[in-house]
Parts: sequence; structure tokens; C-alpha cells
Amino acid sequence: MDFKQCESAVEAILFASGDPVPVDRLSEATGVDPDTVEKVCRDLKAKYDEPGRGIMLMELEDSFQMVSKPQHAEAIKLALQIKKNQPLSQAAMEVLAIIAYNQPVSKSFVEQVRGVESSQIVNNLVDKGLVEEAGRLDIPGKPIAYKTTIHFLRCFGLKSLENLPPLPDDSGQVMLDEVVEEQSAES
Amino acid sequence: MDFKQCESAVEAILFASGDPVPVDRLSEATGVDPDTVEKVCRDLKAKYDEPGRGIMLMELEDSFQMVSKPQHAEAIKLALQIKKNQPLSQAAMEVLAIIAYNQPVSKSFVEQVRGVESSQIVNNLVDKGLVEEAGRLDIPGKPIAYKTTIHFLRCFGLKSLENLPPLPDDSGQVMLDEVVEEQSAES
Amino acid sequence: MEKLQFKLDAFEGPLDLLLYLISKHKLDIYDIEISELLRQYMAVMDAADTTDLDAASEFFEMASRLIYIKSAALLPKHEEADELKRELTGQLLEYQAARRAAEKLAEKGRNFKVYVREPTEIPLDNTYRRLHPPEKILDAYLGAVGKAKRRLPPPASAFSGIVTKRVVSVTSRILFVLKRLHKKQQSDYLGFFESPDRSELVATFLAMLELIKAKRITVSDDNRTVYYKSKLEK
Repeated sequence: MDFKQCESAVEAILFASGDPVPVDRLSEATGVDPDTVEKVCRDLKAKYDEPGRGIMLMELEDSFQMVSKPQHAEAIKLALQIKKNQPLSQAAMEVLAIIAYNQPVSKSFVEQVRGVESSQIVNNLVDKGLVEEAGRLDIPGKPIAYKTTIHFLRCFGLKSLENLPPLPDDSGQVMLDEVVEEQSAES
Repeated sequence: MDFKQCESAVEAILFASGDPVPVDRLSEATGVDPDTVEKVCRDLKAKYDEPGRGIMLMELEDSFQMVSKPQHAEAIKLALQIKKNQPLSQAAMEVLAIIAYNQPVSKSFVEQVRGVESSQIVNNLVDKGLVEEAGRLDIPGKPIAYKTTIHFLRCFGLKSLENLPPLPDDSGQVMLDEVVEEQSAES
Repeated sequence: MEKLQFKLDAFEGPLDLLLYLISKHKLDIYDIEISELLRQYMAVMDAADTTDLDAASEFFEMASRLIYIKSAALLPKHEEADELKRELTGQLLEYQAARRAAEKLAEKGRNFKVYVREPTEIPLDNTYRRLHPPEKILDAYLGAVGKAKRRLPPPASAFSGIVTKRVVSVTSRILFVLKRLHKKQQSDYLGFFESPDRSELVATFLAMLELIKAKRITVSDDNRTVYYKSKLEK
């Protein structure tokens, strides 16, 4: 498969998959080595970035995903009669931010920071695909850990977690150790 | 909206829709007259028809639909198939293990043990052929029971369920009562 | 419905309410004036509809915590009060940071709306094809239940006759007393001491003392009835 053919196949796969597709998987499906596939993807991404195109490729961690360009959100909503989807509530946003900046974290960590029961909100974020289970934490009780998903990155236009908006000062990140200590001191 | 902008918007709408979109609807959403929109669509179609592109536009009566090109069907299928066969997540592995060691069990048993909603994970395991329904349990509510399949034995190199690695202590299975007690003790 | 009544759910929780009060009354978050904060907090609690105890319990808990800090500060040696204050400040700062992060994130999301498409429907064979060693299933099982189970202490009954002491925190009993009184406004004094558990009785008694000291409750002269004071400075 030459470069041109590979580009064509990658375009087809990204279109049909809908979801983000890791470069490795594109490589396996096309039989072209990963480095070349990555070059193909970037090449394709540059082509779509030109004005006059309505679609673009987003690079999310090691994956690429085909999405519509932000400036067409209104037209798409109108054409597909998409009901205005409820933006996340203040509470949900808080929980999402706490998870995003401190992941992986347990539900009780989130509750500790917010001072209110937040289990249901975490469950809702899991349902929405913004947050997912990430094994268990190696602390007493082995609580389930949660982390943000690749879908979360896409929704907020982030290539990776390193691109999270920086916080005003370092006090933003709470150290898990401190909270755990605090909890064991309490019990 | 000029011709170029319209083309960009139409591309975005056709991409996001997946289904055929009538020219009228495209016209309404973009605010451009139907004749021009139709021209825009044909123009876009011609661009996609060039070799080296993996997507194309199909004209169906008064609608246009964006689809992947037929020659990439195999690559697409491969990519989706690879995705389906990702290794089980930690969460899925836990659910599978709980079913394996305690079968036949209901979904709510699994949830009690894990302390988190796990219904979707059980469904996925059924989908993967690792777990199957096994009638209903004779307890209040008559919940559906689940057990592991022969295919499960194969995937884990087991001759029969008796060959499951023994649990560290001979108390073996967890009793639902214990789990419930444990949870109330925690809260 | 009284005019002043408003809902606690206008706030995301007690920490949110405290941050609001701190900024509204220009209190120093790094050196909180507990008695002033408590006064403001209780004023809100009194005006709010707290009939839904489920929703309000977290707010009550914070109230009892503030009361506790205030009473600890009255002691000649108030290291404990200082420590509790620092802990509260730390928690408030953490929560404030979390809220700022949420704002930043929301801002980022507002300006970025892209649509994706549903994956093309292709009939696929979903059967799982990977092979794993059997130990993998055991590990997962232990991860889910095993370790928690082995750490599980023996049931209390196993220790009957050896150890009977159960530690009940005063804070939890403050909460208990406040909750009960908030509903009925007054209650039979002895009714609070029906538990057979001695350490619970002691904790309840200490809780009563704390609450009387903080002027949150009063006891009738004949020691038979306990009254709830809904306004701090009545």
C-alpha cells in the first residue's frame, strides 16, 4: 500500500469508526508501519485544517478522531434537529475538574474535597462517557479509582491531560496522600 | 454565506449526520437557496470522487449521504474488529471473576460485591461470549442468573470450573450477607 | 412559607456556603473568625428550609463542627481549636481551587463544540479471542473482594466478654442531638439517654454540655426538657 492509498484507507477508517482510533490500530488495519501511518494522519489533518473544509482531525493522545469543525456547530444542530444538550451542572463540573486534575481518584476523595456526597454525580459522568473506572487504588478498602476518558479530552478540545488549563497556583492540586492521612486520622 | 462557506457547512452536516440529508434541510440549515446547495453538493461529490480520498458522497433521490468508499470495507472491518478485541479492562475482569467464582449470580450480586453499578459490563461479557444467562434465581424478584461459558474456560486455559485457581483461604466464596455487612460497617 | 425562607440547595454544600459567607463578610480565609462565621452560618440555616433532613444533614454536620471548634477555642489551651481551624482552612482552600479549576474547564468547553458521528454499523463477531493464564481471574477476584475480605475484622461477637468498648465521637452525638431537636424544637431530656451503650451515653452527655455552652440548646430548671434555640442570640 503506497502513501496515497494509505491516506485514503485511513480517511475511510477514521470516518467509519466515529470514535478515536489509535495509530497502532490504523497501522494494523492497513498493514503500514506506525511511523508512516502517523505521517499520513498528520498530512491528512493539515489538509482538513485548510479553510473551506467542514471536518477536521483531532489528535487525542495516541489516537486520531474525525470531528466537525466548531464553527459549524450551529448549522449541524439546525440540520439534524439536535436538541440543545444540557450543559454540565456546576456540581458535575466541579466533580469532573477534581477528577481531571487529580486522577486517578476515588469517589471519597471527590467527596472529601467538595464536602458533599458526590457518588451519583460520578456515576452520571461515567454514563456520559466523560469518566471511567481505572482499577483500584492501593489504599485501605481498595476503592475504585476514576479517571477521565479520551471522550473528555475531545469535549474540551484537549490533546492530552498536559493541556489542561493551568491553575492559578500549585495549591490547585490536592495531594492524595494528605487526604488519605486525614481520613485514617479520622477513623 | 458564500459558496465556499456553504460547502464547508454542508461537509460538516453530512459528516455528522451519517444518514442521507435532504437538500432542503441543508438549505434551511445553511440559509442558502436549494439550487446553490445542490450545486455545492455536486461540487463536493466531485472532489471526493478523486482517487486518494477514502470517503465519497452518494446522491439518493433528493438527498446526499457521506459514506466510506467500498474498496476500504476490509480495512474498516479489520479496524473495528481489532477494537472489539481489546483486552478486557480491569473492571470487566473483576466482574468476570466474581461471576466465575460464585455462579450462578445475579447482576445485583455483582454490584454488591464491587460496590458500583456493573450492569453494562455484564452485558458486554455476554456480548463477548464469556458469560451467559442461566435461568432465574429463586430469590425475591426472580433475577436473571449469569454463569460463565465454555468459551470462557477456553480463554483462560481451564478444563472445567473445578480448575479455577483456588482462593487463598478455604472459606472460598463470599457470602452476600458478608458483603452487605461490610458495606454497612463502612458507612 | 415564611418570606425569608430560601433553599440550601442554592449552595453546592456547606463548603460552598462557607466560601460565600467568607467572601460576603470579608472574613480572612487564612485566619477565620469562627464565632462570626458560625453566627452567619446559623443565620442562613435558620432562614433556610431544612425540613429535608437528607439534604440538610451535611449542613448540620458543618454546623456542629463549627460549634465544636468554637467551644474548643474557649478552653484555656486551645491548640485543638487552632488545629481544627487550620484543617477547615485547608479544606476551604482545596475546594476553592477545585471550583476555579471547574470554571477554567467549563470555559474551555464552552468555546469548543464539535460533533462526531456514530460508528458505521457493521455486523461483527464480538467473541473474545484473547488467551489469559487462569491466575489472571484469581487476581481480579482478589482485587474485587479478596483483599477487602481478608482485612475484614472478625465480627464483634467474637470478642464479646473480652472487649466491649466502642468509641463514640462527641461530634456525632452533637449532630444526633441537633437533628432530633431541630425536628421537634423540644424533647424529653431522658429520651436522649436510652442507649444501653455506655460510651454513647457519655458522648451524648458531653455533646449536651458543648451545645449548652454554645447556647444552641437549653435545659429546663427541673432537668426534664431540652429546648432548641433557633436563633443564636435569643
